[in-house]
Amino acid sequence: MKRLKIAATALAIGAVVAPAQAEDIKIGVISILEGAFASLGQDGIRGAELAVKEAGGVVDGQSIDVITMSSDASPDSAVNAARKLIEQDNVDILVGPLSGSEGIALRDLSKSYPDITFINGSSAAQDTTLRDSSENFFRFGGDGAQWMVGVGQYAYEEMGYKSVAVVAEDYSFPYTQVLGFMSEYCSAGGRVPEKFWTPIGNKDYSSVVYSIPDDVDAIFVALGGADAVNFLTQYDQAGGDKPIIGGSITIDSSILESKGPFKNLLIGAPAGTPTVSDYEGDEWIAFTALYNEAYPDGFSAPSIFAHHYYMGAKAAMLALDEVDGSLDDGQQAFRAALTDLEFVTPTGGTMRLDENRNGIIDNFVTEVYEREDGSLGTRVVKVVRDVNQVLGQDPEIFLASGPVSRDNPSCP
Amino acid sequence: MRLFLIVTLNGLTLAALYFLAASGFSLIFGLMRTVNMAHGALLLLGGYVGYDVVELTGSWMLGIACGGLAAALAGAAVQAGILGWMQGDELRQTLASIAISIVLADLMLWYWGGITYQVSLPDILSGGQKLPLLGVGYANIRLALMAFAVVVGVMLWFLIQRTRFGAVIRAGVDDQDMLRALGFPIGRIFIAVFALGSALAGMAGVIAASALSISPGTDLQFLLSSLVVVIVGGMGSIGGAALGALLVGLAEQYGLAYAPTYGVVFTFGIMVLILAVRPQGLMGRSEQ
Amino acid sequence: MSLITENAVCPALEVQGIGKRFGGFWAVKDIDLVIKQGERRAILGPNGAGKTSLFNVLTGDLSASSGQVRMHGEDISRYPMDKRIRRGLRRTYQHAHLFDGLSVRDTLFLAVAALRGGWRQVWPVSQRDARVQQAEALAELAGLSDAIHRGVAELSHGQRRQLEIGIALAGEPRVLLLDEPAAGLSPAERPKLRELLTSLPNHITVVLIEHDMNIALQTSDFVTVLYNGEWLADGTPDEIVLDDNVRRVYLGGRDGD
Amino acid sequence: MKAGFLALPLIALPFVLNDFWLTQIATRALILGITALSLSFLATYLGVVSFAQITLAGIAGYTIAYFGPNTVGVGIKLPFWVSIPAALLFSVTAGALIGYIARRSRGIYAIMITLAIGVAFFYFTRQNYAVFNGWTGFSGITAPVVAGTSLRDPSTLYFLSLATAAIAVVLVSLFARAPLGLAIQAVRDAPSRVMALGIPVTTPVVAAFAFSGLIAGGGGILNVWYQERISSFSVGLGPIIDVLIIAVIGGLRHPLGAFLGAIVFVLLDTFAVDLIDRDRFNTLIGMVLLIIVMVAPNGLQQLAADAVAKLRAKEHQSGKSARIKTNT
Repeated sequence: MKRLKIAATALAIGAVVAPAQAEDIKIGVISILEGAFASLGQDGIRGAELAVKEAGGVVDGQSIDVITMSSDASPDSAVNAARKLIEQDNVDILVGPLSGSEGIALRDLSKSYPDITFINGSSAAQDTTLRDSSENFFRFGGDGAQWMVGVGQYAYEEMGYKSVAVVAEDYSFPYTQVLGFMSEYCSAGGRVPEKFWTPIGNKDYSSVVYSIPDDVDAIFVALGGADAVNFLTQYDQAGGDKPIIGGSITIDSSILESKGPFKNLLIGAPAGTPTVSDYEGDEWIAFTALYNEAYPDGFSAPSIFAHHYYMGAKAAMLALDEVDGSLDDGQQAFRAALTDLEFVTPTGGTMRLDENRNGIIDNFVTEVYEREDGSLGTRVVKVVRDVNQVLGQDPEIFLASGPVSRDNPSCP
Repeated sequence: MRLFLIVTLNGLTLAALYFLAASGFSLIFGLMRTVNMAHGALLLLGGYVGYDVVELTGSWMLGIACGGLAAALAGAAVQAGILGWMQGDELRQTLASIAISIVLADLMLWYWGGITYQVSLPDILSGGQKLPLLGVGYANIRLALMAFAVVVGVMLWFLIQRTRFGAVIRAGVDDQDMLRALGFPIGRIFIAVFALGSALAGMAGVIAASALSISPGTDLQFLLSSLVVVIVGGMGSIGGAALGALLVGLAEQYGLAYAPTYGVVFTFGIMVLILAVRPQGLMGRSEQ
Repeated sequence: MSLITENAVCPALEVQGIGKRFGGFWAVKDIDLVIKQGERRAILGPNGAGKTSLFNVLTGDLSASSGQVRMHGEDISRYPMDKRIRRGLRRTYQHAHLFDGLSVRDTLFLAVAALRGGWRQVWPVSQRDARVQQAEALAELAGLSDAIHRGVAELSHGQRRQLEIGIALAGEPRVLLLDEPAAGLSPAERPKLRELLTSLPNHITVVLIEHDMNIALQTSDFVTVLYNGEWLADGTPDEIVLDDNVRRVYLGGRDGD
Repeated sequence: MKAGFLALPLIALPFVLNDFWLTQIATRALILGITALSLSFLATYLGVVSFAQITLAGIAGYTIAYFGPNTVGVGIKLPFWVSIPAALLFSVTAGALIGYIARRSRGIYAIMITLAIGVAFFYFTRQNYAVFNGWTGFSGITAPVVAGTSLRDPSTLYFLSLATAAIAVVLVSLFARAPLGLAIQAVRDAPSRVMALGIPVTTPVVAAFAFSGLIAGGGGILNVWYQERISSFSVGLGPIIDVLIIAVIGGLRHPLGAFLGAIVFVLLDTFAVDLIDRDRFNTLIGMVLLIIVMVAPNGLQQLAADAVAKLRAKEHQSGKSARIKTNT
């Protein structure tokens, strides 16, 4: 039906602006719009649309058509969504997906569609670009390990935590986050005696709560959404008083704006993240204003997902502008433009890519504070600019330490 | 040893929550042989409504009542409008209730969004206290869970064993045709029982939202746990549901504490094992 | 291994002290029977006399609470049902659960294949297969030739009883237990059944539970009467009709006509 | 005659459809249909609704992934003429094992024990990294290249799926008429009576599940080539429910019902998002499913068959009813 309507509308308008219509550029956006991640996924879509809106929805006289498609967090559904966008909706550029395993799936898929350009949304698996990278898959953002840079050192040196227990979900994204935290924390001299890998979607963490050793100084929590809420509540109720160190999606605006008494636990907690809701930088304030204006029903500030989908779509718009909207010749010129692109991000740094087409990013160490109205926000305690994917280490040594897993890295 | 005792206590309190969630499922299953796959969705609905009411009025009890009422109305509508028309066709009912749960979940996502909700507790239940003996802090709400489970269990037992309505239900579990032949308005009885089972689910939803939290996906988790609890325990038996809840709650907590990697697999492994040996569940009566 | 000498010495069925208890209630108590090879024996008794329970214990549908069963001299008391069946013991069921989704021929084929082997075959059998031929012969024997391709669900009540007998005759039955084969049959169907019973080959021993006195007395050589789960009387049909005990409890004082 | 009527358009499809319609709709429907057929086979002939068919398909799929080329560095590479039989062997063996475990379960209990097996397998694949590579699973799986053509080629994969589907349908109808197939149906109708024939009930049940494992395994192999990946998500609750939906809306009474259900499901799954505002497509999917369940108790296949029969009856009767009208 909708297709018919679009066709009818196109025909009607066609008489007036026919040339522009004929050469529409289509951008497909894949995000999770169902299930537990739905509200995060919606914010991702907002980010991508915002970048297009910002450019007026037009590049060099060609209108930009954004087509969204939902996945359900599974790699299979992300691949199906991408295939439909490419083969049925004829998109030229894909932005997405949201989660790590989906990202690896689309990276693999991109090799079957050399004429389409894939730009990562917010998925942050390390291997998406580090190992087996694909010529037409770009990530204008970091991976989960990059997102933790600065926190390990801060926790050891500034906060004085000598030993930390880890509570994290049992899959690849938290593994990567733990790697980012530990590689810095362990080399600073800290120890991680115990790691608790819990199944995603776990409801009742009480037995984990009581298993946390008494002699650690803090708990590093890399849980997302409802899992973080459940763990923190139960830890609080059990009278737990160890300080918390947060993963990137443990402390995000989507969590801070959830309802419930557990939030007091988070006040003062440091975390690593590429996205800070209350960042005072001029670019971020302007970005937030733009976001709030466009989406009054969105979060009070863009989430990590809106931010990253925005950067992906923004890169596409800028590169399109550079090549005057031309995607001829298998998008070669467009991709060259993407590869050489440098732009100022909403966080004030300069986004550019490394040789694997992975972003060199700004990362923040933040802490949670209570606003005057009682709501929670995060503020920046440290900015680390120009974080690359090997975390500043020698690439060969970094690669040799192997892919992330439950036991890699380790410093008990 | 201390950890073992605490984990056991955790298992018991979780079992209490699972029992609350599964009791309504068991009731409906027991009388009508309806596998209500929308049970989780009704539970989530109750939780959301309960949250809104508590936020609006500040009364936790009112939140529980309204959560139960909302789920009861929805449940009655589902039985009267859809499932009742295919009574006796278990597979079709299963499928229809899956469809209903897909629609309900999507509509709830639309209305309440994807964020996580926690119901604020009344003062008496919030916070925790030092357990004597074990010397650790323990959440009041979790201790209260066990009391709720006992109260609900006893009330259900009384309803089923000691009231006229219960006698009708018991007769129906054994022989629906006989009940129909005796001239009972079986359609209306089914709607009433469905509403009652849904009300239990809705109230459990508010309690789950208070003790843990609710978000999209909670519906599936509680549906799965209720299925395991009821099937392992034996259908239509309140005692069976209690036993099943104990097994599942303890298995889950021991798994989480001592074998985190394969803990979840154990729960379902236990279910497979029990059903392989006793196809009708632990307390269920053989159908042959 | 000569069947004839064996049979000459041993009765077809020798039942000693058989009993079946449900809780505190004895459905069958302390029954002794000796049934000769090739005999036609009727077992009579009012409802609740324990006739079907006796069959259930003999075939292994239920385990005996006491006593012993020998068939052609072999103690089969502890054999599972399928082993007794392979030894040649067959029965029909009063309230038959037949395979409603299969045809008459497929049902009989399966009965033949179960005994002759080959039911595990995973590809279809040819029309000329010996077991198919045998199934068709059984259908003819049971008077179901016309209905052979019909689904079991479509059969009339009488045809279902005939199919029961057809199933029981598959393989090489030596002892046939028939549980009220005439129950529920229309008057028109009864003579056909009687004909079928009398046409059974002589080497098959037949034990018959029957309510219809006419069929029972006309098709049997010898009659045993049970009452309340216990033995009441034995005798030829003529003796039984005149037996005072039997007349009192079973015929209810009504004169045999 | 009837088969040719059906086969010709199916063979012509690759020459008519673009790659999207051919692969994403037609091939995907065939593959899902094959897996759903393994479910409707059990439901029709054994009378057991199994939620473990995705598990069986997944076992075959994981075998192909583990013993084939992949990009995750887990597994041993074997030639496809070894890995394909191995995949089918594993799915058949797993089917037999599930059948043995569930041999005494009927009705709702059979649903539950198979559901428990399916969910346990799902969590196991998610947690186990040594064999199943956990959450992420296997990606970058490429289909074998035979005579210079990749089996993943759109029309090659389509014809392969079509052939597999046809073989599966033929196998089901042959097996249903075989002695063991008859024994399976006999168990469905009256298990105790099967024992009274001297046939142990366990064997037909185990055989039925093993056979369903063969069909599901075929679907699982094709699926892993089609998706070029497999992970814990591929054997989760979502796909389990999907296959059940397909089998039931298609109708359990005829092998072709599974494929009819698969076409409807794939169209709905792919285009619901276009029909309705992009946010609420799950409501639409749920509603359509509900309506199908309500108006077509025996599935779409039966609905279509009834409609044809009614149409014919109407043609017959139109003359009669006209006469009756003049009488009144």
